[in-house]
Amino acid sequence: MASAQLIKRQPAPTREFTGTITERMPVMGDAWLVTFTAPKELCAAARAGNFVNVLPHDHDVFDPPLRRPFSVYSVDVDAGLMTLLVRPYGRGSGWIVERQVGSEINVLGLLGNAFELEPKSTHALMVAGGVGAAPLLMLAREAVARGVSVTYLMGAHTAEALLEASELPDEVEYVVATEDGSAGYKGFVTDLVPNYLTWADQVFTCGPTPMFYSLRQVVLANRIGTKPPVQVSVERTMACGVGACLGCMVETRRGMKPSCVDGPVFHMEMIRW
Amino acid sequence: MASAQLIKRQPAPTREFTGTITERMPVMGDAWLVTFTAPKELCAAARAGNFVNVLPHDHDVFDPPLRRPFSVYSVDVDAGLMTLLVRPYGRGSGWIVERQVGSEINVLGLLGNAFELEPKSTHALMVAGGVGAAPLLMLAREAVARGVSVTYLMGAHTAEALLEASELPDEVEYVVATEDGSAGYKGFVTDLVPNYLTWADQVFTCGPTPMFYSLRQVVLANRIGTKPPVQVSVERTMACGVGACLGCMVETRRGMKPSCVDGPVFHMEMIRW
Amino acid sequence: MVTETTTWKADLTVDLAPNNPRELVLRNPVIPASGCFGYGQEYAGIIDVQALGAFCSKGITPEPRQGNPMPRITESPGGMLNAIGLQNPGIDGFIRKYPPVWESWDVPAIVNISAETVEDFAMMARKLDDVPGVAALEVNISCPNIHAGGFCFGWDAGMSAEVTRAVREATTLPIIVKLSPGAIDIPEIAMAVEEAGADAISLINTLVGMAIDTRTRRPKLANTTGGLSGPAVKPVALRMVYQAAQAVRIPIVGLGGITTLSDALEFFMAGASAIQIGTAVFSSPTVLTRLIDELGRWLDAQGVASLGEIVGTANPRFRGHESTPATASGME
Amino acid sequence: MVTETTTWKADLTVDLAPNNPRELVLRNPVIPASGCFGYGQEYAGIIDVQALGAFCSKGITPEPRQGNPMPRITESPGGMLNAIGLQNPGIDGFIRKYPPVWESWDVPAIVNISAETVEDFAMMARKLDDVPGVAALEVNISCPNIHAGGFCFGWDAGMSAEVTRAVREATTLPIIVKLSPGAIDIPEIAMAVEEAGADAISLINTLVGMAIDTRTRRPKLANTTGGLSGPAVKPVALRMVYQAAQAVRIPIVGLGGITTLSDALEFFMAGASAIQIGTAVFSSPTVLTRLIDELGRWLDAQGVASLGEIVGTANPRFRGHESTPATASGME
Ligand SMILES: Cc1cc2nc3c(=O)[nH]c(=O)nc-3n(C[C@H](O)[C@H](O)[C@H](O)COP(=O)(O)OP(=O)(O)OC[C@H]3O[C@@H](n4cnc5c(N)ncnc54)[C@H](O)[C@@H]3O)c2cc1C
Ligand SMILES: Cc1cc2nc3c(=O)[nH]c(=O)nc-3n(C[C@H](O)[C@H](O)[C@H](O)COP(=O)(O)OP(=O)(O)OC[C@H]3O[C@@H](n4cnc5c(N)ncnc54)[C@H](O)[C@@H]3O)c2cc1C
Ligand SMILES: Cc1cc2nc3c(=O)[nH]c(=O)nc-3n(C[C@H](O)[C@H](O)[C@H](O)COP(=O)(O)O)c2cc1C
Ligand SMILES: Cc1cc2nc3c(=O)[nH]c(=O)nc-3n(C[C@H](O)[C@H](O)[C@H](O)COP(=O)(O)O)c2cc1C
Ligand code: FES
Ligand code: FES
Repeated sequence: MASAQLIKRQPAPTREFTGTITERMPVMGDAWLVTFTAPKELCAAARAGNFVNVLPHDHDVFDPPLRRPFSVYSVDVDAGLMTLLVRPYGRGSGWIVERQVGSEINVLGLLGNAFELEPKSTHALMVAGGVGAAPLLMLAREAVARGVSVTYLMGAHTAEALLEASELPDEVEYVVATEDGSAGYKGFVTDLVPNYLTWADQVFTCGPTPMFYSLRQVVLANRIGTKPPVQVSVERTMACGVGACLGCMVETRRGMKPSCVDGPVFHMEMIRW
Repeated sequence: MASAQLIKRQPAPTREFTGTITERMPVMGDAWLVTFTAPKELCAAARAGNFVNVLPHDHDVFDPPLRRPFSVYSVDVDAGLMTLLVRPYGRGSGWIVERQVGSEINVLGLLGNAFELEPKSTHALMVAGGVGAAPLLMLAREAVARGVSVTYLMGAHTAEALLEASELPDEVEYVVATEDGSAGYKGFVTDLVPNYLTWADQVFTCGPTPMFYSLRQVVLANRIGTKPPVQVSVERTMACGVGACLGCMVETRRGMKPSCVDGPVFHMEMIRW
Repeated sequence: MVTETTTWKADLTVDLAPNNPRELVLRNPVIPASGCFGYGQEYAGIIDVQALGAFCSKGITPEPRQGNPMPRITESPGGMLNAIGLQNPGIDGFIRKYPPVWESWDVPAIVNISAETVEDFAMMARKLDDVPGVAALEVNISCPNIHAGGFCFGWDAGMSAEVTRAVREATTLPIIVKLSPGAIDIPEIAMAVEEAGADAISLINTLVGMAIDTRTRRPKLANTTGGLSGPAVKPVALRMVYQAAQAVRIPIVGLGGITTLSDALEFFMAGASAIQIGTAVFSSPTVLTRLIDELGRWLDAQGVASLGEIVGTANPRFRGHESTPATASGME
Repeated sequence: MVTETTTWKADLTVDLAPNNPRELVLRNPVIPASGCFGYGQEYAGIIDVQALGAFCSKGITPEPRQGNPMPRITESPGGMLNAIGLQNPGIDGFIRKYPPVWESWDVPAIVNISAETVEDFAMMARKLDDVPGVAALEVNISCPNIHAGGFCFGWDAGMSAEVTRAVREATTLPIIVKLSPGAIDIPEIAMAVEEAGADAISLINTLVGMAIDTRTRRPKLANTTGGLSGPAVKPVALRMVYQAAQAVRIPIVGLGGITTLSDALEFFMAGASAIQIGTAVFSSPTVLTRLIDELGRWLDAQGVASLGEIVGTANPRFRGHESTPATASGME
């Protein structure tokens, strides 16, 4: 049974490269879409769920030392451009969103595995929270391209923090929830999930850890047997990003696994919560 | 005899303040004139030789930790603006010249003593090397305002690294030397000094340490007795800037003295070379 | 970065010498560290020194010292190295020059003392015992013991206790013994000085480091090695404070790299009753008053009535709030 | 940051085991540090691993280890803290899994071993003695000796020598003994392991530190304390390498915060014959090949024919080039 496995990393090249920022666009309230030049081979190989590690300091400054992981939000293969969705949170993301167009950033990627859309799947449910919208946006585009019908649920505290509907393919059914009721359903996005569990062949999610917990409750309480299976993209502090430091582990039914190589995407069942 | 004393720090306020950069102007080849907002009381109190210590990192970054000292280049008291002449050299100055207009910098100043133009002086010789031009430019303006005739000698490796004559008051006789002969005398600025030693009542200098040594040789070999007296602004790595850490000492005939309080300006005779 | 004076409800006061009749009550727990605040006057024109919890003087020695040749300081990633060499006027010159000024200040002055023999430590303590303007002593045991071949007092529990006992017998002033991070077993040293009569301990002093100028191929410091301080050492300092807080009941003054409110809170939660700020004062003198302000407002926001309530909260084996006196046997 | 392959004239080769028939000749002095390069394969797709001087494996233990609970890493100013807990497949699983891969690689693989008893160190050395694909051992004595109440082997000269001697007797492989920065007297430890038969020493391992999450009021690492590494520790590491280079004649592998060419040169000038790069590999994997490149070009630019000529040049009492064997009595 697929969900008892780890999700294999697709053969994707990993390079350390310097990209030049070509565009900065404010989105989702306080977040930014940061676009930079990237090797075409990487853009072409990128799959939804893959991430890159960005060096959050200038070359002659030693702080903060560790790279920050960001999911690939979108790529333009022909132009050789990669876009990340970055919400300024602390020292690293704050530095990144302050980089102006024309400045360079050092990037390590592609890293990690990708969401697995099973060949026989025809209905895909995506549940996004905050910047978790990034990998799922890319997944929605992949799914639509494969003729899969997609429902994209997104939750935020208020309307302006939501992903713009225009970012998603027209084919996608976009349903939103806000805690303050300023848009769509008033409450948590996970409240909407039960309505779609019979409809969906697969569920994909990415968002803050608390969201995972409630999603898991809702799914276990409402689905039939182990259907639909759920794939989650998890967050861990990382150092190397390539499985060398063993710092970003997720405790799975197969033991401690580095989320930078055997993740960030895991079958929900595989994770010891 | 004055030159056997330390030069007292004039009563100038010291504040830690955040200035907003209002202008960046490229000068002297690779250097920049950086102008920022500053408390008017400080602009009004600033004298030639005084310096400020600039914090060379963002508030949530810990490297590089130590402030960098920069001589006051000019002030606009009415507008509450202070200007520094910054040559990108390493980590600190490099960071400072990259700050864009509108960004904030944290400044500690006024610090240090000032050049002392004796009341009876009518002829002042200034010998500038590189960014040493900064405090001497301010001194030239003070001197001219007091009706003192000023000869300003400046040396650089090539023409474009020289201070623009237009920066100096018209009354100043500006004589330049370049190592490559691309402007003025071909050779070291110190070669020009002997011609002015009988003319000048006082000599003021600021520049790289090697320049001090040759200037000292030239002066000792060519002046009559102890006339004219020479005041030099020296450079030391600093931590506190206020005489608290005892890290920036200059060995004087009165013992080890902090150059941030009893300097940066010293009578040449007072320094044990 | 200029602090606007705000008010808060939380109680920030701390007594660093609860077992000493002469006590050492601070109106707040923020203290500039020795060697980073001169003798107080240097910063009097920049911040309100009397708003501080207390301040530590530069290290004072039995005789006047010219200090080390230059260069004395250099920068390192996230920190700095210093080899000042304890330049100071000596105990007698010091007593003539500074305490008279401090006497009129409404803030406790802590005198940091360094010596190379136990006798000299005691001699200085005796001379300072009843000097008006001196509130307490900080005993810097991170110095070489010339009778032990330059082996540092603070690396050995026996020698650390010996110095503490001698100073204790020489003065009734509150004594803060400042530990060296060079020691292998911090809890052992901490317990030894507690039993020897220290009213409080402070830690850490600098780590020994060096830097080389690759252009000249010579050490950057004339003294070759120097003391490493600043944010870079914070994790080591915090770990040692955490360990010491599991070993002794006397108040602990934590220091080492503290720059932000979050840094300060880490030390309080590890078990420090007060903190010292060294290198960060160079980066930003106003950090001192700003931290007091931010701390008061943070406690109010958390609904915590007094600072003491958060001390040791991240340290399960914190002994600071125990009522029975600590003994070596009292340790597991 | 991508290195363009350039050529240089200077000789970068170094032998880390000149007194050992099995020798350890590196084509250049740049080695990724243990725990920061996995088992080599992790970086094989990113940089040319066979262009390196050598590489160190993750620390291997007698039995398989799951490692510590999460979180295992956190960031600190200019550095990082780690408490991985030596997660590894154990000596037998390791021997089955990795050396066979390395055998086909044209780069020396150094196996880092950790144990809690002298016997276990010897046992692992014996098992590795003739495993194809294994070029040398790095003995990590920064681990607790369970027969000494968790006191770290590397803090005591006697215990350090004991481990070294046992490993020496168990294998003819080149042995690099990796010293702990927790020791008070580095020269004493260095001389002890040299006399006990170490072919080379490497230093430093991590300093013990910690960090607290002020929101949860709990240590950021599940293990409470962790090892501090990165640029922050460089001055301490450089000082210890400088001291060790005045004490022993065997080659020294310097590490601790090395990130730039200038950092690397500081260690060579202090007396290191080779360097290891740990945390900086996380920041930039290409730093490894870039440093080799920059070093070669720097030596050419300086007109220096071989790396050896700059080793120890900033260290007046550097003993590495002495011809007579070192003895404790040989020290002043
Ligand atoms: C696989 C993966 C993909 C990611 N994709 C994205 C993305 O597409 N867009 C995006 O904006 N971010 C993404 N992140 C998160 C990102 O890597 C950083 O963790 C985040 O930007 C915060 O880093 P910082 O340097 O700003 O904060 P830091 O300065 O590192 O953190 C400040 C403090 O907050 C804590 N902290 C850090 N991150 C969080 C958090 N997420 N929640 C709660 N506390 C935290 C830290 O422990 C620290 O104490 C991803 C993370 C992973 C592992
Ligand atoms: C009183 C005073 C006034 C000053 N006024 C000015 C001014 O008006 N304009 C200006 O541009 N600078 C001025 N400086 C110099 C300035 O403070 C910095 O030292 C300079 O900008 C280099 O700092 P950095 O951070 O860029 O280099 P760092 O990164 O600090 O230095 C890089 C390396 O170069 C070495 N180094 C640093 N400075 C020098 C130097 N000057 N010569 C040789 N090696 C050096 C350091 O030791 C280090 O190894 C003044 C200094 C003093 C003490
Ligand atoms: C320039 C300088 C001078 C110092 N002088 C002394 C001293 O005289 N006595 C002492 O006990 N500690 C001295 N210290 C150590 C500090 O008091 C403090 O213990 C150390 O710097 C760690 O704190 P920090 O990281 O906040 O600076 C000095 C530190 C610096 C940076
Ligand atoms: C994540 C991580 C894991 C480590 N694991 C080991 C180990 O297994 N064995 C060992 O001897 N050292 C280990 N170290 C220490 C490093 O090898 C090195 O001694 C230390 O990090 C200092 O070098 P650096 O500052 O370049 O990282 C580890 C360090 C890190 C950061
Ligand atoms: S980040 Fe190093 S193993 Fe995942
Ligand atoms: S910089 Fe501290 S005394 Fe001058």
